[in-house]
Amino acid sequence: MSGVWTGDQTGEASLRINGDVGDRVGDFLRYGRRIAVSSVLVAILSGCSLRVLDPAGPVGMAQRTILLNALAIMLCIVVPTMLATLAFVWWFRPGNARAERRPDWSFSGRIEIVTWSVPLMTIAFLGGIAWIGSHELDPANPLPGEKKTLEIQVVSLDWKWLFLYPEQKVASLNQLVLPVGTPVHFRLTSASVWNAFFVPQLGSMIYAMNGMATQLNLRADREGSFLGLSAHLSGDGFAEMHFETRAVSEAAFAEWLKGAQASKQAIDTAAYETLSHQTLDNPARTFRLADDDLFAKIVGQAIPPGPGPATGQPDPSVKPTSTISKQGT
Amino acid sequence: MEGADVWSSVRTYLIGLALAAMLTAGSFWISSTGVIYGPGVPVALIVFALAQIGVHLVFFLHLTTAPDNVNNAMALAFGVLVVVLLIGGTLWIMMHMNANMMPMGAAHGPHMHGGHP
Amino acid sequence: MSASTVAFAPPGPGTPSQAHDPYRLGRGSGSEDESTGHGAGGPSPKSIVVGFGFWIFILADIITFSTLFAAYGVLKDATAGGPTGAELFDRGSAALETTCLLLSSVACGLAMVALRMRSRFWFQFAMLATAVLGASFLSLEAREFAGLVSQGAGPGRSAFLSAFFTLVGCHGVHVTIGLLWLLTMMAQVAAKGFRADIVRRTTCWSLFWHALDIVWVGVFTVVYLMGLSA
Amino acid sequence: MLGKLSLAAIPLDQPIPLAAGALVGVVLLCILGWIVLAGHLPYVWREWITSVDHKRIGIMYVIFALVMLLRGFTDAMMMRSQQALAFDAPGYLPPEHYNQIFSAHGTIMIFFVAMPFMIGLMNFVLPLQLGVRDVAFPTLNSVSFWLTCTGALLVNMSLVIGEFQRTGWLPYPPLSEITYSPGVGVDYWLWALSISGVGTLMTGVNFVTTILKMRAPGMSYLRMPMFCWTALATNLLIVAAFPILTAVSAMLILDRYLGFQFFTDTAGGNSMLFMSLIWAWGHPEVYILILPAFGIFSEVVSTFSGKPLFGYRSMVLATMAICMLAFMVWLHHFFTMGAGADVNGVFGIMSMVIAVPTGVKIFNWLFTMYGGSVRMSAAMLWSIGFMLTFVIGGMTGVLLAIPPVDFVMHNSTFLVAHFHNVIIGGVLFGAFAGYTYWFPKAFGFRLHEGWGKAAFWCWQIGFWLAFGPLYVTGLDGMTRRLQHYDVAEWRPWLLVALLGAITILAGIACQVVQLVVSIRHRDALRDMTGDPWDGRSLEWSTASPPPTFNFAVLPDVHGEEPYWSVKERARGQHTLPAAPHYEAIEVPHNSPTGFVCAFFATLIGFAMIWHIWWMAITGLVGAYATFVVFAWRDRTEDEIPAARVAEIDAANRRARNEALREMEYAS
Ligand code: HEA
Ligand code: HEA
Ligand code: CUA
Ligand SMILES: [Cu+2]
Repeated sequence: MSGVWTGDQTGEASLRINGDVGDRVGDFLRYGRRIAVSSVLVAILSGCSLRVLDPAGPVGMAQRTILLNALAIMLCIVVPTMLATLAFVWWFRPGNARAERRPDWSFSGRIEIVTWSVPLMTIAFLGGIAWIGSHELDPANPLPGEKKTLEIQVVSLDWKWLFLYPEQKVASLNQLVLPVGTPVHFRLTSASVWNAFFVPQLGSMIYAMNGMATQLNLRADREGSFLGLSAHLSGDGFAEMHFETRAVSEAAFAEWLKGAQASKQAIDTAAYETLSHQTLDNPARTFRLADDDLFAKIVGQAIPPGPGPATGQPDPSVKPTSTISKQGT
Repeated sequence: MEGADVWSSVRTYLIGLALAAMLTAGSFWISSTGVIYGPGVPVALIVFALAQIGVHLVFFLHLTTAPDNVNNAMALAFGVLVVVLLIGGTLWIMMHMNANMMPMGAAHGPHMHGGHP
Repeated sequence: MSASTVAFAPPGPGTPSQAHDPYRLGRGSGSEDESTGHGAGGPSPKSIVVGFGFWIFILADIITFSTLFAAYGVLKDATAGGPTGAELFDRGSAALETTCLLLSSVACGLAMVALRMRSRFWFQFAMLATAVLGASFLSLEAREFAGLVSQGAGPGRSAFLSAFFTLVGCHGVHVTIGLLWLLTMMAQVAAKGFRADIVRRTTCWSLFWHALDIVWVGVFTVVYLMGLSA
Repeated sequence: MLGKLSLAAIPLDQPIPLAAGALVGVVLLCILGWIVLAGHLPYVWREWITSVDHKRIGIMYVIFALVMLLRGFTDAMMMRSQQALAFDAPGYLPPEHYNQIFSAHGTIMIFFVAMPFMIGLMNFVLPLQLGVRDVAFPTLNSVSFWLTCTGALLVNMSLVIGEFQRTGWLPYPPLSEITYSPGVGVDYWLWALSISGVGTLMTGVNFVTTILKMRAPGMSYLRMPMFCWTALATNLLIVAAFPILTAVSAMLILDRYLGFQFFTDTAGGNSMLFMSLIWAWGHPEVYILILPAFGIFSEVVSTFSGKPLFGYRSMVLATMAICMLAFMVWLHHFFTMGAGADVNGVFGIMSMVIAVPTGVKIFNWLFTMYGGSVRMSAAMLWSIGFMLTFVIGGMTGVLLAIPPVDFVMHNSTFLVAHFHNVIIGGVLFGAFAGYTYWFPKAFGFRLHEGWGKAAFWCWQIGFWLAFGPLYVTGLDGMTRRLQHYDVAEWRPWLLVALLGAITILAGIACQVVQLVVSIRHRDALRDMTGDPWDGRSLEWSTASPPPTFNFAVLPDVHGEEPYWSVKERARGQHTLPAAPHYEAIEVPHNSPTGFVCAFFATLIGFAMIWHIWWMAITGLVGAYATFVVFAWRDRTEDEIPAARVAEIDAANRRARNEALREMEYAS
């Protein structure tokens, strides 16, 4: 089979081959090429828009940089290692008369020094990055910013997220609204089991745990709607633990606050206790925050933890399925 | 087994008993008097406990005289390493965790260390 | 495969003898198919192998205990408003328990001396003494536990008490198993005498018993004495 | 009378697990029926179930692992198809079922596939490589195996009686506490793992003792084959790590059964403690899986390159370094819990340090090939595939070990891709390499090479198709364990991943065909000499399959590659060494102890899960009685007379002599 590649100006390549077998092969190759090109394009395009690689704030940005740096450094060793593997296998194949065989060669002090020191040096460097990075990017570190830090308290419930804005006296269910450019300090806890609070485009995640309060500092530097979710399995409704994060202008944020403060629904201990039952499909809602100490009470367990599955079966301990009520607006 | 052998074995156990009894009594005594500087008591207790464990290993478990005791001692060293890493690591990690997120047992209200008051 | 390097190249399809295929299903009997290795020279004699294996097992057991110690260390102040160690523990009973165990360890050592002397009488006597001392330890501990539970300081009261009961109770369970094993060995020696495998097993048991004493040193230091002086 | 057990426990409303369970049951019954009807029962009982021969126990472990692989793979296919369907839709698996599936998949794959596979290979190979007749405690070995079976049986029972846990493969409290998981699922996990964990611990004790105390005369530490070293490290890890698992499981059991407060987050309980302790076992566990694979690759690469292992002492050092470091990194599984910068930093750096000894190993395998004559058999293909795949998985592991990076990658599908990358590309490829490499030793005939290579390519390509996309979705913020999702960008990648899993299925099909074809053509694939690959260590110096006693006389070891030097000498002198002087050999009597123990353990486990207290007590008493009966036996050994030994060895010597002569004709 003989064929010649001819590329034309438009970048369309065609293959001239003798006979119809060749034609069919040519068709196949042309089609395959188009698929390949388009899938590479898709990959590159989506590569640019992958959430973790497309951060909207300083924390995520720093993490992306560290990730890409570390990846590049390690690829410098890993790729040559892979190439050397292929090269050695190929060159030292039994049939290669030109390969020099040394069937008894099993030690070289110099090579041993290299095999230990190359990864050691890489790790020394990466380790430095890791040490500095974990201090600089510790979730508890406050972020700089001209604007005053916004306090938000986060409670993960079965299976929804509750965001309390204690200073603004509002609360929001399954929707996190942030003003752009303002550093935000989160305190997180859980009403029952663990969850992990995560907005990929803002950076760091952190666990939310019952009876404890963790901290996280983030900042959104551009407007937009970002995916937020739980990264830690929390039971049957876990897949529902996603929320919209909206980073909005100051003005829009003030507007939103005003709307929420005027909300008919208020949240206090009693309302919270109702919320702490297991429910699915909770649309975003806003409340007035009627109890300043709500978060402290939840963390200090002055309010009992969420009750878990209320089972409707004759023998609850055999195969409990939560009787999950759908919560409407 | 010869009579002398028997006696020397028995004597080993008796010496062990005497040493262990002394160390135990010492521990109990230290923890109950005010002679030792209060915060130093746990340190003294740990030293006594380690000494007593040594006595038991030597006089009761015959670590030093057992056949093939190099292997036994190596295995023991590995075990001790793991025990130290496990207990030390867990305490260290959990101390930081608790400090950072307020143990739930605390009677007083929430307080947090780290960046924010 | 290049023939030049292969010394024992497979002869290719031949007529394999069935006798060469011991894994063939339905082949006749043969207790000869089981094997152990105690050839002379290389491998250690059985007594050393068994002792060493048991020593490794004891190290594993000590790691179990160290996990419980770690949990106790983390939870010792998590009293959830309930009683603390200083309020609950009794130095006198801890001292008594310690004495029982220490003496039983010595009695156990003497039993091993009797074992080496092949003296049945002294062996059984020392073992019995060990058993009595061990049993007294257990009854003291049971009394202490019952007292705590009746005061409302049971294991469910607080994480501290959970950790306490588990750590000390786990040691108690080990002592119980040790006692059961001890009695079994007494019965075996009575029935069969000092046969090699029985001697090996009894030696293992003594290692176990002494190791429990070492764990107890940790328990009375960390739990009782530190708890009381805290 | 029956505790919590009632008819309601049978999931009549869930056809999928019921059908799956029924299928397994029917298959088991058919096999059992065939064995009984064909009159094989006495044989199977005498020669396998009660066997205490390390070779047979090893083979049973591997068969067991392969069967469990099929169960784990079924789960994997269900997850991949669910995620392919469940974009903006519920898919076909409701969450309470989906959550059971990934939990069961992880549990089965780690505990009942990867570990038994490696333990099986170690069982079979270790005594042969060490030049001895069996492991240190043959009967205990059988107990270990059967206890592992008990664990697997309980996990599979949960398909049809009750449910399995829905908390992920590790039962994190408070989700796994009785309040949030009132079902029996978590109890199944706890008892199954506690029981099989005891078995594994016994294996660890057994093998450490075997390696340290039972070696052929002259085999000093630095003459042991690499696989023995990695096995030593693995078993030290088992001995040190499994007690931790047992202890945390016990604490969770106490919480769930007796209202203790270890991890409840109320009354002072602390769920973070569980996380810390379970990973203090969990991280060493992953090196328990990978280290034996490293040993297998060392043997395979050296054999098929026709060279001694390069940098042997470096390799020993690296292995032992990994063994120690394994206990210093466990916090990297919960960087995002908020321990603070110092703690995160220290554990992050310690995690990365493991890349150094691992890298040393990779480079030394490279130089083992350098200057050799690299024969591309199927076993070697798996090894090369490993070297190309594992470095990527290791690299993503190091990425995850950088705390700030883990803050955005933790529990994402990127993590899922990382660990499948090291587990499939490392552990499974290693297991398959070992399976191909030692199969002829176990059965006397080789596996079909062509089908083996086809399986390799399907696995290699299928792996990248299945898990490459998960790296991408992980970077796109997708977390693991999602029963459904409504992010359109993830969909195409998950479809590709399904395609990958199907490709892997093709690989598995190739392996099944390979096995069938090889058995049918076993005469053509027969290996008479016991040395089909031109091997270098002692297992190749005895017949295939090896006689009961492994070696007619214990080999005398004079160097690092004892068999290779013997072979060289035979080549030089054109004859085998003179026949040795044979002596009678003592072998242990086979014993049903293991099987009986496992029976009582199953009883105890099942009874505890369902709160049937009388049954649990019966089981305990039975187990104790077994111990006493075992201890009371008078005759524990049989003798094989010297004449019989000579006769068996003569056959092997004849075959080898023929091979030698044939080779001389050829040259
Ligand atoms: C040893 C470990 C192991 C192995 C081998 C695998 C193999 C595979 N796993 Fe893995 N997986 C885990 C360990 C493993 N997994 C763990 C621990 C988890 C976490 C669970 C949790 O979240 O809690 C997980 C979770 C997990 C998820 C859940 C992701 C999520 O959280 O959303 C998915 C999804 O698709 C998945 C897919 C697969 C697939 C497609 C394979 C397949 O590529 C591989 C399947 C192939 C086989 C099983 C081989 C079968 C081979 C044979 C039968 C050989 C026959 C041969 C002869 C007869 C000679 N796995
Ligand atoms: C066999 C199993 C196996 C192996 C070998 C590894 C190996 C490694 N793993 Fe992995 N890991 C798992 C199985 C395994 N892992 C599993 C199952 C989980 C998830 C459990 C769960 O949550 O359910 C996990 C999770 C996991 C996490 C937690 C992530 C999270 O939950 O957020 C981390 C983080 O540090 C990590 C790191 C590493 C590192 C640094 C290595 C290193 O050992 C890798 C070293 C190897 C190399 C680096 C490649 C070769 C080296 C060179 C070519 C030299 C040059 C290279 C450099 C200098 C970089 N692993
Ligand atoms: Cu989104 Cu359900
Ligand atoms: Cu790890």
